[in-house]
Amino acid sequence: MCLAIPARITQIDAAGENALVAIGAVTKEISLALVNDAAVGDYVLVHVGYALNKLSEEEAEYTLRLIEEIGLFDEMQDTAILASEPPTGHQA
Amino acid sequence: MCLAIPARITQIDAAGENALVAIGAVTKEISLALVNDAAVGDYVLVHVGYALNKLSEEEAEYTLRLIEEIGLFDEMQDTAILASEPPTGHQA
Amino acid sequence: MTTDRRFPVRLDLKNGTVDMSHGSGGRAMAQLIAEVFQKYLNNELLAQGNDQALFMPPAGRLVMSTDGHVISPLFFPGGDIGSLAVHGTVNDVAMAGARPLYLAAGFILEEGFPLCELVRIVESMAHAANAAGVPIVTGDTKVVERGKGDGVFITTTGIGVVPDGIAISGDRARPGDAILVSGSMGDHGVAILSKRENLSFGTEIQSDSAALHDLVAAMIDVAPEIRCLRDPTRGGLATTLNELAHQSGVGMQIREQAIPVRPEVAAACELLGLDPLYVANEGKLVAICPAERAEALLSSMRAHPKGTASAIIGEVVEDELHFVQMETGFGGSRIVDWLAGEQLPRIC
Amino acid sequence: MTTDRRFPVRLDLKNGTVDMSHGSGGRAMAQLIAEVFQKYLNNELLAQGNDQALFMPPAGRLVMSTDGHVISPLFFPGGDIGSLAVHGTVNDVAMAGARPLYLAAGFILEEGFPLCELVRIVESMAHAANAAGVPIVTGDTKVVERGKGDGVFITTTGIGVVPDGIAISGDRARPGDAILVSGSMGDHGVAILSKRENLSFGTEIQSDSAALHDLVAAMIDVAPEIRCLRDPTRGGLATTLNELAHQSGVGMQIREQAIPVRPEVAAACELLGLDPLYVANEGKLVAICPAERAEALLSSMRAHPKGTASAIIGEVVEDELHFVQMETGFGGSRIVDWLAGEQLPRIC
Amino acid sequence: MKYIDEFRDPELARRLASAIAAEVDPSRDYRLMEFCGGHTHAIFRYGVQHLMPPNLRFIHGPGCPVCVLPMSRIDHAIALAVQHGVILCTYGDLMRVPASERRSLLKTKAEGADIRMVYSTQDVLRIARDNPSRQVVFFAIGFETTTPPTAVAIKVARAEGLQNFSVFCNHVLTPSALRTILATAGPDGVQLDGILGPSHVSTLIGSQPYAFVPREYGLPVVIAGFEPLDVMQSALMLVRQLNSGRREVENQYTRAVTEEGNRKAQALMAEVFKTRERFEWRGLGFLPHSALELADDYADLDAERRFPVTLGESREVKGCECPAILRGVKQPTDCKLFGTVCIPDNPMGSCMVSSEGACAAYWSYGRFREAPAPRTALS
Amino acid sequence: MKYIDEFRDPELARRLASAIAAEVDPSRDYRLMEFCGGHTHAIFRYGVQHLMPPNLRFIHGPGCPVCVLPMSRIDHAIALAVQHGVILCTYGDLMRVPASERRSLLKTKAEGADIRMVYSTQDVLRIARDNPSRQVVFFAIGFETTTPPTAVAIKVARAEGLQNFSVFCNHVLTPSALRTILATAGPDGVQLDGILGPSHVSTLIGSQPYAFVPREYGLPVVIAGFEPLDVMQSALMLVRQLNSGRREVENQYTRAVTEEGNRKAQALMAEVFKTRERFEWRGLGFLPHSALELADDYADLDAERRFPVTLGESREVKGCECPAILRGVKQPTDCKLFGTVCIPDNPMGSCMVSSEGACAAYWSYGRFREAPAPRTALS
Ligand code: SF4
Ligand code: SF4
Ligand SMILES: [Mg+2]
Ligand SMILES: [Mg+2]
Ligand SMILES: [Mg+2]
Ligand SMILES: [Mg+2]
Ligand SMILES: [Mg+2]
Ligand SMILES: [Mg+2]
Ligand SMILES: [Mg+2]
Ligand SMILES: [Mg+2]
Ligand SMILES: [Mg+2]
Ligand SMILES: [Mg+2]
Repeated sequence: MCLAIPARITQIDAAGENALVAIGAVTKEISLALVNDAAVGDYVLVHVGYALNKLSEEEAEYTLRLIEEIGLFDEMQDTAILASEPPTGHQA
Repeated sequence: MCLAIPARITQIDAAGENALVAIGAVTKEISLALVNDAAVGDYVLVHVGYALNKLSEEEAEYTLRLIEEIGLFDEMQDTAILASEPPTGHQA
Repeated sequence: MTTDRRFPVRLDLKNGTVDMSHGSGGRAMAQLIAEVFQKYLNNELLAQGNDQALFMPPAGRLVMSTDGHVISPLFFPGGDIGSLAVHGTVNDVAMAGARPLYLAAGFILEEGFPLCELVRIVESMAHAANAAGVPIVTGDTKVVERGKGDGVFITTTGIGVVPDGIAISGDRARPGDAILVSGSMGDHGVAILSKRENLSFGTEIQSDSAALHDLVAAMIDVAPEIRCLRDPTRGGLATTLNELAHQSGVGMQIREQAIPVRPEVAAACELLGLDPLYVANEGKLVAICPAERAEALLSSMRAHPKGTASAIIGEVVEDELHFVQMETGFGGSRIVDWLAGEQLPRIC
Repeated sequence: MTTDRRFPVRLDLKNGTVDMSHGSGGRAMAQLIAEVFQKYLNNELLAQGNDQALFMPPAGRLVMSTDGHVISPLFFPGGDIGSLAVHGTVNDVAMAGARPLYLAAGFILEEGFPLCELVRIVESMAHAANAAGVPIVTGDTKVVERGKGDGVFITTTGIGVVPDGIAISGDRARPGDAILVSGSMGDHGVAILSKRENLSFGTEIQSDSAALHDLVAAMIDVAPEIRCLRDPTRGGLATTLNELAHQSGVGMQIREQAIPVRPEVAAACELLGLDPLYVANEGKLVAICPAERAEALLSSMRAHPKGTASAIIGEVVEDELHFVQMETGFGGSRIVDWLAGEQLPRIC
Repeated sequence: MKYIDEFRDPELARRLASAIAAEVDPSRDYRLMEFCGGHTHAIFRYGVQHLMPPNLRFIHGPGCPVCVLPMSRIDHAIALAVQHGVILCTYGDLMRVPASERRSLLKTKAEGADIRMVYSTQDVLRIARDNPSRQVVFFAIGFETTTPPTAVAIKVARAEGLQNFSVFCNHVLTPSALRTILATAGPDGVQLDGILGPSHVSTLIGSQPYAFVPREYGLPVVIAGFEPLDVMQSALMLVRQLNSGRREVENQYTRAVTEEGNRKAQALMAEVFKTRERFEWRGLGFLPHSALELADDYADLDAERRFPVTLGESREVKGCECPAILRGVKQPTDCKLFGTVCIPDNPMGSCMVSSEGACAAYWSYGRFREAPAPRTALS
Repeated sequence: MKYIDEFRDPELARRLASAIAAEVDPSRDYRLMEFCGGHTHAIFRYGVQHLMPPNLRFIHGPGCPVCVLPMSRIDHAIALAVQHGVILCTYGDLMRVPASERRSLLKTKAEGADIRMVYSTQDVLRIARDNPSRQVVFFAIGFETTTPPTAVAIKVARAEGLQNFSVFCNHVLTPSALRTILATAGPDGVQLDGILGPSHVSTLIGSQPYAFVPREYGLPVVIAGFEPLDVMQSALMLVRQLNSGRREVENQYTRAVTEEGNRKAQALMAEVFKTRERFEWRGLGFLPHSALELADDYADLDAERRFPVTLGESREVKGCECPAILRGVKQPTDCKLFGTVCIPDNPMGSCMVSSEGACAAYWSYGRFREAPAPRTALS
């Protein structure tokens, strides 16, 4: 029910109301009625034909780095240093 | 469009509105709204689900006798006597 | 009943209805097949459980024929879409003089169709197939949304083997040949019409729906020279004769008074303004054979329970225009044309 | 064009529509058959013009299979209901290891269906049948009232001959056997979905609809020991494996990462919340063969243009519960159940 | 079937044929117009013309309600179904009648309009009761035979308070058409020696309305039943009138027709309908007082008022000779379209639609006249 | 697919699994409620539980909108479709949910009601525009994720003046359900050590609304994405909070969730909806201020007001343990109907319908736990 997936905006119509988004090689027309300032190239979370929110690429990368480092940390056993810094604007 | 066929009334409903008629071994429910005094046993002309008129059996027999006699007349060449008398109430 | 581990809950065959999942390819469809189709149609080849049936055919030429069945109403006096779907294809196979071997059946079900009616239909198919000795060896089920179908459509395909020495085809009629029918015309169509909502009338007439392969076997036994066989279904006798006349490049001359028509059928046709020659049959055949074999053939047909009212109704003539002409019962003469337009929709 | 004396006026194939008279059995139906079906499907057996086709089969065991086609939309990327109706049945015949010989086709047309679309479909069938070398030798046409059908339904039935020494059946899988697929999963279903009004999305994905009998011929050449073949259509790979597991009384163990899925198909499935393992294919097959022949079989499949992306995806295991289990790409393990409910209505 | 089979007896037909052959004056023509399509149908189906001497010729009249309905009325009915989305109910005969732009009710239905064939006006009432949220329009057509059943339905609908029932009225009056035929007969029109008068129409209106024919036009009339022996006997009666110089209204169909007709039905029609100022007939043009519409008291059930439609100009098919055929001045074979583009499967004019239409009857039953005589291989 | 595939990486999963295994305190339990069905689905589909140490157990929460909808609301929707003949539009998940008397929307559709699956509220608007003579009702359901699209449709319908569009509103509020779970947790209820907080709901409402959880109930919360690595990382974050004695709201799903959420969508919801006094949740009973209805300004678009219905008493299936499962106090296998009469093809309760329901996920993906370990013939 709450299925939503990340998609990249490839086109925005003149009125700024609808966008074409790409999920891999698949494209879909969605409504931008729920988001502000979406721009071509942005990633948004798509749910039942609407962009719910913009997706932060920096945060996504940061999360992945964290996970990778957890692994490294794990493998290095006792090393407690986290190399990754949270992106600016990282929020709770 | 003006297809109508002779059928014998076999049943009349309590209200006298509808009848079951028989055409040979086939039965059909029809409306009696257009005829007066129809009784079980009467022949009626059935058209688009309605009895249009009662059919005179006497007249029918008379017509057939006439035709038969025409033939006889023809075969007897010059005999001009018609044996059949019109039924009482023969009209037009 | 053994329980199938795949289906913890049995189908509700009393109150249940078909839904889209029964055509999904998934568990629900497998269950419908197991608890309805395989249960009633039950035979060795169907039990192979594959998407195809495998068998060793007898030696000889084969024929293959297919017919969709979309009749309305589904249940009618003298049969239902299930028995009709068996007879209709068995007959088309038999009309080559063939012995029918196997049937395949494809079902297109409408969402919401009551399972109890489906069971009645499949049971009836099973009964008809058993009676004919022609098992339904493979099948398919599709479901369409409500309003995209009409309860159930059944397409059956049959194969059969043609005995050596038999050459029956619609293009083999020759001037001088005799034209025979195996019984009264129009019973099926009139039985269907009697149940149509807007036309309904009372009659004892039953559809003549029947498998004719045994009659055909008896006929070719006596008269292997038979030239043409065809079952006068949609379009009736009139259209079938026109088809054969066209195919063989001949004309036909028939006698109205020789054509068997039941009085009830004649009466119903009067009531509805129809001509019995155009009304469908599902258990009758037209045969054309050399004139000198006509009487022998007629006797063999009359001796068979499905041909007791057989008659010689006319002869093949030369006619460049391929007209079917009829001496009317009244003493006149007229053309008997192909059926024009639709006389009776959804009769088979 | 020669004119047929029966039909003074040619059908209006550009602007005309199907009406009830085209299923009446009369002149209008004869004309539709002549000017559409016979014209495009044109072959010697069909030209016999009878209600059945007569032929001499090659020696050997035969298979027979039937499938109704009710797909919506009728035209889709990579095919249409016409080509699908040919491929669908050719494949079911081929899945016995058989060489398909002939097809029969039953059409159920909806009143009002544009004749120009019917012509497109019949042309496409003719093209697919010619390409496959499997002629449509007999047929049938019915017409149903508007709102009782959905444009056109096509039921095809095929027969084929099984080479000596081949024994392929869904009940022959044995623990230890290898499980192969002939290419990427889900292309057909995703192509159909992309054209559904409420779901439409943009994609280059085409239906994989194709006749696989030549691939099968190449496969049995190399590995006549193949145990099972099945085309994972409705219900997808997941359901087909469950069917085979049930039929053979075994379990299966597959590896998600070994199963070919195109990135576009994966993306569309994410968008719609679907699992590609349940999405239909119309030009792929699942094969099960003894483990020691798996690599040879795989090579032969990959060498064939319709099997370039073939893969070994798992093995048959002993399992009293007949579960299909999968090692997920993520590293976990889960059951792969039969399709429940209807994932994608009217996909074939 | 009683009172049907007897009137199709071949032996009696032979006798009647001999009598007619014996009685006709070989030096003159007997050009008899059978007014009704019912007669036309019987003549062709049973091969009656075949049994007549060469100088007795049946001329097909305008008495086919489907044939005389102008195209504009079919266009109007289509507009009702399409523009208002009503359930349009009609007798099956109308489905294939050509409308403008190669349309028909059948095609309109195939395209999705809700058009239903009914057998009886009682079916229409049932449909209206079963579909309270839909408007149901009865496309009423026919002569006086078919008019009273429409009147009954209208009265029932009123009594039941059926809000969703209305009638698109196309009932026409037989005597008016007959008068027009006769008024235009003569050197430029059809040449007639006598009239086979309407059969079932007369059961309703009686024989009296034809009195003007001998009186004003000096032609004999015999009201004739629809069975083939009826037609033959009536022909003989006309021959005898003509031979003896009588010019009267005679009644062959006495088993069903009286002088005054069905008074109950007449009263019903008078209550429910009123005469239109004028109405168009295919072939005959706009005829005054020749058709019915709903009486003022029932005007709310008039579909023409309830559902206004936008109509283009109706255009008859070029080359169709229906108008001349309906006036009796041409035969189907005089039409270039007959059997070339116009056949019952592809009718270009209304006369090729109804089995009572001259063109359809001629095509379906009569083409043997064009065929070479059959040669049997044995004979 | 970017930002999807990366979060399903098996190598990273292995690393996370090792880290969790290394960090859990073997002497205690980690009973983590994954609030959302999206989490449940991921856990089963990817086999996440498999990768956890035995003392870390996921407990399925009530965060499946289909699961928590009480039967009476499905009955109500069916009544709308049947009693008013409307076009009822709904998301596909709802079609098979059991209603009273073994009915469902699917069966009702099969019986002829006009019930249509839609992918988006934009489809509903299109259907309404395309069918001006029909009433179109959107059966709206969902948590805060799915609510804003309904709000947009309502505003568009108002702006366009669509007279035939209305909404049967069943949107519910996540924090209210969470509060109820926690209020009843403890010795008699579910025993929990931490919460995997909603994923996409939180993109809308932000992380702030969960502050009451640590504050009032002393439990840690980690807002967790729906990909399997998200779930695993969040589990690790909860383990760490628990091990270190912290009780905070943390956000694992930072790529989509901020503290304040989507202000634009929140404003829209606030304009179009108002909070209901109370609303029934399956399993949780009537919860105060737990659901939305249309605000007074939009009350004319409220299908409940526009189309009054007659409803019988709704009766849950006897034996169905959905309520207890939704509260986290029972597992699917505790239900006697599980896998006997209740399977996804024949769901007896809502938890067997949605692929996010615990019973459905457990049946479809998890039955291997019941199967004997597979023995391959080769190994
Ligand atoms: S043949 Fe056709 S076109 Fe010619 S007059 Fe008759 S109906 Fe009209
Ligand atoms: S298994 Fe079925 S009946 Fe039992 S709790 Fe789950 S949904 Fe309810
Ligand atoms: Mg056939
Ligand atoms: Mg047949
Ligand atoms: Mg046949
Ligand atoms: Mg199949
Ligand atoms: Mg239907
Ligand atoms: Mg098949
Ligand atoms: Mg197939
Ligand atoms: Mg298959
Ligand atoms: Mg056929
Ligand atoms: Mg349709």
